[in-house]
Amino acid sequence: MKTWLDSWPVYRQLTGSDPLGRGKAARSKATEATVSRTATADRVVKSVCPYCAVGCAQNVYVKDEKVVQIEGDPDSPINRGRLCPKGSASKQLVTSPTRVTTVKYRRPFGTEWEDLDLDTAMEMIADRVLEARRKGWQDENEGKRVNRTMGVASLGGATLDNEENYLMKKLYSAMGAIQIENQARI
Amino acid sequence: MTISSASPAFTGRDPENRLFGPLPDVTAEAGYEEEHPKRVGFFTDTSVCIGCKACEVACKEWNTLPMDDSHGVRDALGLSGMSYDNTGQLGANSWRHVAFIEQSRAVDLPMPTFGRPGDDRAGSGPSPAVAGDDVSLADAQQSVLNAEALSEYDPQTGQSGADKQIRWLMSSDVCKHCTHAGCLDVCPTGALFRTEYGTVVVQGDICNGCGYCVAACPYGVIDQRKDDGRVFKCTMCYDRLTDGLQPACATACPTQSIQFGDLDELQERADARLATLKAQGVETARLYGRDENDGVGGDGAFFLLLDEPEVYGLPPDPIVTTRDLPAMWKAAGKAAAMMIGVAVTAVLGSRRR
Amino acid sequence: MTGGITSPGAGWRQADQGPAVQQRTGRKRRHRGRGRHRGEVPMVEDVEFTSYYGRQIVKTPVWKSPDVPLYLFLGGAAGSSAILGALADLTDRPTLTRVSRLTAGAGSLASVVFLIHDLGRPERFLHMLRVIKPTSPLSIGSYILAPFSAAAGATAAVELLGWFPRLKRFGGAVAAAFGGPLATYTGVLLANTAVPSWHAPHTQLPYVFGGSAMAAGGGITMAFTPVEEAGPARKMAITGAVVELAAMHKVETDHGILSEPYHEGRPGALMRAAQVCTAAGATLTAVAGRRRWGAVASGTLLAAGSLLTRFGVFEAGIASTKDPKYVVVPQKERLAARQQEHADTTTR
Amino acid sequence: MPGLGASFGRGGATNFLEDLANSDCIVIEGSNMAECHPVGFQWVGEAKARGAKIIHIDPRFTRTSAIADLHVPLRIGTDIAFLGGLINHVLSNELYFKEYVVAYTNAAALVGEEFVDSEDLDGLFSGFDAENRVYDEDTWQYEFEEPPHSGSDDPAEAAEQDRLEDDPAVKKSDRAQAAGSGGPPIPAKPKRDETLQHPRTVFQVLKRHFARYTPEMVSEVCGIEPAVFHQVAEWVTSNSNRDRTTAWVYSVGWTQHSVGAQYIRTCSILQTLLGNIGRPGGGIMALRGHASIQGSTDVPTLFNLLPGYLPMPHAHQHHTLEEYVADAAGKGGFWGNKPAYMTSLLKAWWGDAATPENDFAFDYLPKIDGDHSSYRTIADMIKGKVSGYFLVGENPGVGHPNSRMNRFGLANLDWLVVRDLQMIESATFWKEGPEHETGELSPDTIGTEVFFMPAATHVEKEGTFTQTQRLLQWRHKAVEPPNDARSDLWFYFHLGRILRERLKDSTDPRDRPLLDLTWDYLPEGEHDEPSADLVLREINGYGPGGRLLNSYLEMEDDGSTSGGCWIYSGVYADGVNQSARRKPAREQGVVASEWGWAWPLNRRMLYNRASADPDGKPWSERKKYVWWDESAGEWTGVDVPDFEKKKRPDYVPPDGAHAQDALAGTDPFVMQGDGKAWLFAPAGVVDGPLPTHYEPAESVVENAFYKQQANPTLEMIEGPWNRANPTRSDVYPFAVTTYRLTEHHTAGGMSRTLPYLSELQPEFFVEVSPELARLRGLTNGGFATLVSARTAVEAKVLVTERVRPIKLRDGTVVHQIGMPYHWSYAGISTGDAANDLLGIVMDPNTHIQESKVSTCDIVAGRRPRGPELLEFVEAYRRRAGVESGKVGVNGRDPVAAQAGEGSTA
Repeated sequence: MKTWLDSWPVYRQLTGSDPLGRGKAARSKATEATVSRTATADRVVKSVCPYCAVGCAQNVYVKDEKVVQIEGDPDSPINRGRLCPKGSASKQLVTSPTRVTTVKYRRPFGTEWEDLDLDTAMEMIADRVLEARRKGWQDENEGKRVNRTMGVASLGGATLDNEENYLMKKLYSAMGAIQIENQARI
Repeated sequence: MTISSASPAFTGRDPENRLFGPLPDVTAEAGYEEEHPKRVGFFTDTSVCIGCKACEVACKEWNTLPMDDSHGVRDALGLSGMSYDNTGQLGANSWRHVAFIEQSRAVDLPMPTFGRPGDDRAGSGPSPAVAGDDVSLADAQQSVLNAEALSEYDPQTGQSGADKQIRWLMSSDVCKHCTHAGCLDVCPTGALFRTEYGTVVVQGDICNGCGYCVAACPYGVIDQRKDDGRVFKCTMCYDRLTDGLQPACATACPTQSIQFGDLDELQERADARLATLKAQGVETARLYGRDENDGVGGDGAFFLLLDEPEVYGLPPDPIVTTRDLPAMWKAAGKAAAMMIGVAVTAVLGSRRR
Repeated sequence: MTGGITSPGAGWRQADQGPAVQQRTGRKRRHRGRGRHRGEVPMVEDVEFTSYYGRQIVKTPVWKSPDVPLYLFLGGAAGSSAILGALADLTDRPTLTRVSRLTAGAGSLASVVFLIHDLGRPERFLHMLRVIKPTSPLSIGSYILAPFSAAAGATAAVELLGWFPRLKRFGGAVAAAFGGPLATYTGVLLANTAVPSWHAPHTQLPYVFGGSAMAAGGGITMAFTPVEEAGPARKMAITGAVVELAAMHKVETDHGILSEPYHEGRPGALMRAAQVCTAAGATLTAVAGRRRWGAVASGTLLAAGSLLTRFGVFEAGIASTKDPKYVVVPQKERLAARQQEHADTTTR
Repeated sequence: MPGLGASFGRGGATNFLEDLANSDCIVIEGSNMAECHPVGFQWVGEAKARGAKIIHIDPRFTRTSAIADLHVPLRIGTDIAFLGGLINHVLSNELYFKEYVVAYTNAAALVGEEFVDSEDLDGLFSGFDAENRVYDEDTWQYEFEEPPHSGSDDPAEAAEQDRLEDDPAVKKSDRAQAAGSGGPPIPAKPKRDETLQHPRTVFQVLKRHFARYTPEMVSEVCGIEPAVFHQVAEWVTSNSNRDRTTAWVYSVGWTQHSVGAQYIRTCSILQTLLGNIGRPGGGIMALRGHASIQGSTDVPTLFNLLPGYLPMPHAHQHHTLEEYVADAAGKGGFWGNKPAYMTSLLKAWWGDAATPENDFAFDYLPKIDGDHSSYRTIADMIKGKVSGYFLVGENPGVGHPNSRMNRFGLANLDWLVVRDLQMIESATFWKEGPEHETGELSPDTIGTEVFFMPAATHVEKEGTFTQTQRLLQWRHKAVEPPNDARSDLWFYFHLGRILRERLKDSTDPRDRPLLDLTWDYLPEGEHDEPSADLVLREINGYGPGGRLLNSYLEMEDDGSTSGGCWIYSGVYADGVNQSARRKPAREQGVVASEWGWAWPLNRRMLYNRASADPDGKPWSERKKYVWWDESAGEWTGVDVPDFEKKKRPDYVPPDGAHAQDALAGTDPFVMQGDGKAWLFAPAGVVDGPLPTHYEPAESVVENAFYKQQANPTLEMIEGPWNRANPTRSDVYPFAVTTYRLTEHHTAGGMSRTLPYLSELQPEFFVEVSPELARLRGLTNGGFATLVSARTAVEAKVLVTERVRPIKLRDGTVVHQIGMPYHWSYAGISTGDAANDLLGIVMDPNTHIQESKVSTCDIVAGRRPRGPELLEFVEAYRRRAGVESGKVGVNGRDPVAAQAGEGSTA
């Protein structure tokens, strides 16, 4: 009975320290159970913002293998835990419902996207790279040895890691592709 | 203790300032025992705001608020035409709102005079006796302030060319978490309540969408989300506070325009900042919501502004409506008595058939 | 565009054009307060201000129309009817008693329906009884409305069904006890807000609503009661109408710029119509209230007048939220007056 | 970037963001720092709170200007005139830092007798080849102390090398950018006159060159009142001396011009004269626009570079490894070790297959022989010369100038692979876009096969970004990417794996480079994700026995070491991933050296030897940073010295010394052949040894300095889809500039798709002054149409005094329009694409386009829809006397298409 009555805020008003019912007496069950997403995260992973080049350090909170919060890392000497609106939106960047997470394929002269298996897509791309490489191959140009292909070109964005850029340049150079460019030019 | 006897709302006797006036410990007044945390708040120093809106996004990310347009219409988009402000106002979906005000004035004075080229006014800084380690290096660099620069310091104003000054005021508005909060006072369900941190928060599991708080807020902060029915506003990240974190907006703010902390400490900081600006000749600087003698007993979130409050869309002298409530109850009581009187007179004054 | 700013170090003007559709209110306004405050409050000659792109400062109440004006009207009519019903019962006016009880019962139930319908989460109506807050007119109102509607509703039901005659009297008395507060608390409900033109007349609105309630309750019961038994109803109606008109006049004239919305636009038209109906209804009651057609016509006019008053007051408040001048000008005057006062005391 | 590289020896920002707090004056020019780098801007705020003066020089009054003490609204594209004016002011009033200038710059060097300045040739320097529109740099050389060294002892071969340097094909291939780490090569040290009096000293040449850049001239060209100019000059010069320092901050507001590299050169000259380089609170802060732009040039995916700014081998010059490294043979400075860096790179790539016998597989590398940069490639695509294209996190259909031309390029490919997070415009060009509206493109005519490959976000993969101050920071992986989304590392690793499997039985020599590639990155996990850590180790490099190198100083040219990017060598020093260090800032010194890792060798401030005087003592107590500790016999300070630790300040190189040994103890610019900062660039900048004001390619004003209107060497791409607006045309009478907003990111793929960012800037708009609004009847919030010779776009209008017309001395009023470029048709927040309006002309040094200034017309109302749009734009072209811009099928040149050019697919 006491417990039941105690769950009625009016009773708490009448008996407690908050007669006007504006504070302690008015607290709800959900309020009492309040807990921060940061407190229940399984782990905090150290990362870096992908937008501009200031290089703000980020803390990525992960719960059940989902990103639940991204915010500035206060340890960083550069951003001291702060983020701009884009950096602050980077959780949305990761969890966006409009993100496309499966392979899409448009056949020549096609009018719609089609679905494609990832492995199949990789094999098809490899076929096309070899063919384009062959088609555009030059042993020489204007009498000078060039051993390259003009059939394959590439343009990368500047959210590529150093490691990715390195592997790209290495692979492209080995296959003889030279028209390899990056956002850095823009 | 009964409610009516305890209630200054009915009696009008309010020696403890429960309805109006300065209230040193609002948290205790709300029933929290001695051990409660100190009251926390925001000090928003608009003189260093760069209008980046990180506060708005960080707030929405943390609180998962819906997208809306400058009139608060959910899931709508459209250019407002109000400088760079496409948020428009505080509301159910926007708990931080950065205002943008463009102003200009002609400069009819000649440019300030300056010394002959080659004049070297520098090199007068004191050199620390021992300067080998990092700290003293930083100190040495910090110790030589450019006095001339400080005297001409005018935040958010750029002399643009020789003839014109342009001022682009930017200010991040937020719920004021008033000492005397109209929304909280009028809420009939207890959905709005004061937390142990002295902040004012809506309990989503309680609110029944009566909308009274919307009409009662003198700042026009709280609003109803139409499709949901309930009202929403800034919680000062109540959940984060329970984890010892700062609110999302203050955490993100790149220039520390939004500062979070214990209210008394923030007030001290703000007073010092105002004094500095005044000393530098920034006559338009003033604190807003800092004064505990104002109409709401002072704000938990207060501001340093560079122009009149209404220029930013803020009321110049807000007063919590509850201040006048005893008078209203009295009038209502009298009017009700009058009704009885009239009815009795009417009945007694009519001949019975 | 060139509206100056009254800050120290002025000369700033707003550099942007503002949105094409929205007009900035940077107009000069002369305070024309003729109320009793005159003389106490130093005159502020010119109040100029620049708003934020003409945007409103306080929020427009989300209360829906016609739900809330109807609630105000029905609650008022029911409240005054309940009082009349109890007194008629005591003085043995069976028809008047019956009509009054039915009016109170129907009115109270309908008003509860409208109140619940206005909630964003109607299923949580009972949360209204979760706390009791003297600082919240709606909380107190809930504790008035709940017993009133229970009592009035039960009394009306019993009246219709003819059971438990003794309980009937008790129920009627309970309803009558809560009837007055129900009719006048709604004035506090509106006044205890930041809505400028509701808050300013905060001591007058309860009288407006009380008077209006009597006019409506009297009018309605008069229309349904044989003229020979309806004397009290007529008297209450006429007195109510006079109170309503008198109080409303003060609302419309005492508050300077904040009285303005009661004159202008749609709320102004509603108020004028209300006054015409109420005045005509009262006059007609006096002149022809003792005739059947007269009772019906004047009762209808009085009820309509009361209804229009509720709509008018409601909409005037709404209008006062939409233009920032209603927030800024009075507040700046207040500030200036305070500074003046401060200056006076310090120079003394 | 060549502007900085040619001046100081490295292309990176000289200082770091946090150091801005130590500035006494900060000039932000060519950057809108508060809007584009808000979090970095906190350090400007810090400086301001300490009393620093903040000056913002920008055509528009922005959120940066609002915080600045002074906003200088100069006319778009006139920064060289303004900075030149400051240089003239400094020189003619003797306000330069004399001891610094004499000791640390090439001011005292003598320029050869053949050099003729642009002052005497009306805007051209000596050596201009009008036919090829390139300079022969021979006449710009120093007068040498001794006969020039050469890679070869044989004079005939040296002459041959020289000749090759001047081959237009070599020049077009962007040699300048190779100065990213290591200044341009010079054959020997110059003669010097330490009194600076000799008329051919760099100092005197400089004085004469800038004599015409008077405050009045600045006023006429830039539209800045002399009083404002003097205010800037006063603040900058009074805050540049032993005790005080001034920092300059720039960004793409400088690089995206047809004379972009020279903008940076002008600033470099000024900052060098003022003695602000290599000192705390000084320097030139280059703000990169994206997470790893700096990284993308250090480890380049650029056609002309190999990792570490080693040039891509050129077909006309580099037939062998020996020829490739020849220019380093006689060289002073750290470039002297080029053979070691290159050999280590080849060993990293081809491992055991790279042997001394096969020239360390040097011949495996493909060779370039011209300009293969992005826009050329797009033009080639339209001509059907390119079969396949990879777009990896890039959206040229929105983000590149003349995006219309870019879309035509995509429409003529055989296949396209797009790797991105969202369905961006460059992936949907075949079914949507402005050209579908006008009927110029349709799915029926586009044979391009498109693969959209979902990418992983930054939290779904690990690796390093190199941010704007050359700092590498390791990101740990937080979660697995969803569904088919994969890292780019995964994609390229597995593509390589599949290609190698396909070719494993090949005997074709052209497949050897692929088959011999070291390609073992231990894929693991459910997705077979290759190890980014192993890649970083490879980049760092290994010594004998698989020991990780501690620094590039350990690299050898005999094949005993490997290393994928020599400037990053040391990131795995002591076998520890230094870039993953996250020691909290509050637990370490002001420089925070234990947070991440900066190249080179964790030096946070470059050239910091210059923070001490020639004797090695700090210039002042207040500005001490790195100094010589006589008792310890080494350099010390708060940062890692950017100098050989044990080299005494009084060290004088012996005759015949090589590489770093050839630099004296007073040569702080260790990557330069002569150890000095270059006021005059005898090499390394292709459009002149000194900066000169030219009007933009599209300008509404005549060049007031010289007859030469625009950069004589600027690069253009011809075609119906890239018509140029005639200069000073009444038909296109207004100047327009493009820029970003805080609330969006570049082409919008990472911001217009997100609700919280979209709502903050929901629609494409342009900013105009009230004067222009009146002139053209534009209303705030209404629509306007902007027209160029390329196309027309519509935008909402913001009328604001923050944009102001510039009144020139002759009374001409130049109206300027501001146009953010984030929008296109996809995503949540949409609008026309600003970049559709722009044409492509490029800086000859960098091949970066001039997107910061062009011309257009603006009229009230919305643009015509459908085919009417084409007629509308064509009518403008006719009026302006511009060739027709009508295109054939898929955007091909109508004439060329008739002749059978173009994709056959």
